[in-house]
Amino acid sequence: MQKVYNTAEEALDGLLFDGMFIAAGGFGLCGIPELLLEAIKNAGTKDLTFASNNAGVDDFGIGILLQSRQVKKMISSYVGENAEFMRQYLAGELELEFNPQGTLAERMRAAGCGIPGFYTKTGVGTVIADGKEHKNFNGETYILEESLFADLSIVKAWKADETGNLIFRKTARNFNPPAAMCGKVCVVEVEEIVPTGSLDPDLIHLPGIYVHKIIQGKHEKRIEQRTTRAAA
Amino acid sequence: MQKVYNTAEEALDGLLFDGMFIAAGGFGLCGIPELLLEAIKNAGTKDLTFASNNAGVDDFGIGILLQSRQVKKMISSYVGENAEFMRQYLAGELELEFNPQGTLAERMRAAGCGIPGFYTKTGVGTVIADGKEHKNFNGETYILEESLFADLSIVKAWKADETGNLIFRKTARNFNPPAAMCGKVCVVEVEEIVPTGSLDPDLIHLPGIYVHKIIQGKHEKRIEQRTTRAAA
Amino acid sequence: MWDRNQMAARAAMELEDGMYVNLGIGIPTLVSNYIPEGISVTLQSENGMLGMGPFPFEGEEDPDLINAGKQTITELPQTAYFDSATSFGMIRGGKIAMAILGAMEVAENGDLANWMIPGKLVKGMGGAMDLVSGVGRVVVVMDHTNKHGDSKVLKECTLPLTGKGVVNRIITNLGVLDVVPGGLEIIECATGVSEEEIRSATIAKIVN
Amino acid sequence: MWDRNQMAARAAMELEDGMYVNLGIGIPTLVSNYIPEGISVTLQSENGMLGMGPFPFEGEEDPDLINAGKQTITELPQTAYFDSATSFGMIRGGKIAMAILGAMEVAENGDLANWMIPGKLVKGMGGAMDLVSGVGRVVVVMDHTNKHGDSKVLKECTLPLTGKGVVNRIITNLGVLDVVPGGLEIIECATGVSEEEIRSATIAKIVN
Repeated sequence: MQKVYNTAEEALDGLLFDGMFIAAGGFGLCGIPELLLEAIKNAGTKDLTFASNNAGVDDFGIGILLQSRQVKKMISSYVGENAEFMRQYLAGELELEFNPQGTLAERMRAAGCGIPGFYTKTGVGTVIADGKEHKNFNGETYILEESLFADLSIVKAWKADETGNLIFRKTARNFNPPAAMCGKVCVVEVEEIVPTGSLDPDLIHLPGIYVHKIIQGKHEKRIEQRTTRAAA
Repeated sequence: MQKVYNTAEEALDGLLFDGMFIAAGGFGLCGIPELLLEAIKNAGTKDLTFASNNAGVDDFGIGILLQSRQVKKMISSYVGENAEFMRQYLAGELELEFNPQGTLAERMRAAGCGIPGFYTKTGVGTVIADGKEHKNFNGETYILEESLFADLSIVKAWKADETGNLIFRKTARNFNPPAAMCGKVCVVEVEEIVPTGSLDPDLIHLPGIYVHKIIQGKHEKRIEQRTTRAAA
Repeated sequence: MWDRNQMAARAAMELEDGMYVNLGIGIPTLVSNYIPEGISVTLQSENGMLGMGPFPFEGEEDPDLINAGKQTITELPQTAYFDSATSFGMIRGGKIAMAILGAMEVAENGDLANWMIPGKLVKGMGGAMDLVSGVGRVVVVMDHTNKHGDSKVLKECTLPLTGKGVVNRIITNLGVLDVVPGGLEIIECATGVSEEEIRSATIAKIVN
Repeated sequence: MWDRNQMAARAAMELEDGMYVNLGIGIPTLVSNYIPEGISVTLQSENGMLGMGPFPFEGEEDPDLINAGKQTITELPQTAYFDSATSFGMIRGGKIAMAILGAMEVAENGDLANWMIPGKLVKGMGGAMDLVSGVGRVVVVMDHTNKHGDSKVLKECTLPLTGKGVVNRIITNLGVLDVVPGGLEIIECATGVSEEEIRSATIAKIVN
């Protein structure tokens, strides 16, 4: 069973359709599946719904799909870095569902774990709770959040072996594991594919069972806020 | 803030009380907190409720606390390896709440993650579903399972650094991370405490935030079913 | 009539290349001896492992490396370890394509009983309830009748259920039956067994 | 009156040895410059890191290592990385002892608004709602009044809430107030500020 593909285009072949729901890993521009996003732009797939913590910036990440008007709806916790997003949203051209960041991550993880709904205190008493079932546990009020089942997961990892076992690097891990879990199919881009057997079985971040297709490619890995301290 | 203690007795000092609820890691005899269980036996704490996948064997693991009649109730998925357990249970001396194994693990993880309840398909249409809330999601029936909030977590890991970052080894990981998450206080026994900074930050299985006290000790690590194949 | 190994060999024909599979204790464990050539499957052990290898050679047993039956095992190049919450997350989430497991009783509607005999056997369901309700396909491998000669393929289960309407296929010493709308369908007869013999050993309704 | 750095220094006095703390963007970030001697705290960055270190030296920025404000940072010997579901699991589960964060408005019942100005600011709540409802103790650090001189310490918030009844302590340029039954209690006045000045800059009910 071959999971390794040569290009993002090949890996996505047959998986894309208009109106589909895609879950994407990444936080800001860190750990985003930049090659797969580029390929989706080139494929021209329309009316996409994205579950992704952020919407990229104007010319990188999901931002490139906003520019090309391929996105119908975003499910995100924070979209403040994207002027084009704001313009389309305020013009009523884009739907937006804000999720608290932890609720978004857990809705993805829960879908991958066969849990269709869970209770959380996050958002109780705020607009986030509007219309949601409220329930009392041990004297406190919680709201029901439903899971996010995606058609496709697109994920960026550091290394993969040929069976899809994944290793992430530092804070580029972020939403990638939960996003990988919640899709019917999961396509992963990595910086390096290593031979099966060269990763320590104790140190796999995400087992290959969650991964259906893998590509290796060159990543720009753009930095959004370059912040430094003075030399000592 | 010192997390390292010299002995299991010292680490547990002040944490034990009659009638308390303890979550324990381990699967069968693999990865069980054997030193902490021994110390609880020596402390003589009574009327304990244990959430633990198994109940050990007659003279090892939680079995030693059954022998000494310190256990009031077990929340487990499988207790078939323990004759004394069976005797006490059939004699009505011991309460038993069977949980499907995955439900047990998720109830622990959920408690540690601030989720008081979640829905699962596991057990629908069986005795496990009796008296539990049923709910329909996307045309399928699920039951509500509530989380397990323990007074104390006892856990076995392979290595810890001095801040409590933990590494487990092979299938001895099992219930230890979810058990660690669900207690008000978590005490961990390891085979080796290494200096802070000697573990790769990308490869920590359980961050030190979950760990309050650590001891290093010598482990028997008994094998329950020694199974081998003929030499080639 | 098939023996234990022939049943396991027949069950192994259910496997497809690239599948992630969970094998139960007993005859299902033998399935791994009959994986067809050219087919690569990854075995999950629900105590926290994908890529379960064979038993170790004597002297190489590792107390930290056991399967869900608590037996010492080995790892493979593609092995990955994880905790129990993650393990059952992938089971519940349908990431495991198939479970092959034993049973005490199966009913014509796919009900399965394999964990408890009231008043007699109180061991617990372990991971069986999670597996049968979570994985993509459930294949039961068992003797068609119990030691008293009574059918284990019933109209309704008499024992407490492990799962309701969860079984897809039943492989017994007499043959192969599928759970279909309205009852069971005979798919295949074991060597030297007639359809009539399967029918007479089966209480469940057979639709073909 | 305290400036930004003095507010941060005052907020740093809330820290206790061994605490796991989450610092928000803005003045709260400065708190890490004033951690009292002899006190060791571990900073969580909710994008998946415990043990957040200082900004990198020029040329040592790593695109894979950022904080929740998307700034490049560094790691420490005790650092551990994890995914977002785990990160918010520990936040929601109360494992983080304290969050120190900014606010647009705080009400006398502990309500907090810091994520949205309808029709004007549509950026999102990020992790703020999870933090304020999950962590052990919420300390708000903000100017007592907005740029028009209007109090930000109100009877009721006018903006959409981030959390209901979640704030424990408010540290402003004028002083320190606690949320207590019935309203706010003045705990401390900033250098050169009188209780009277705090009262007149506060719309919320002050109980002492």
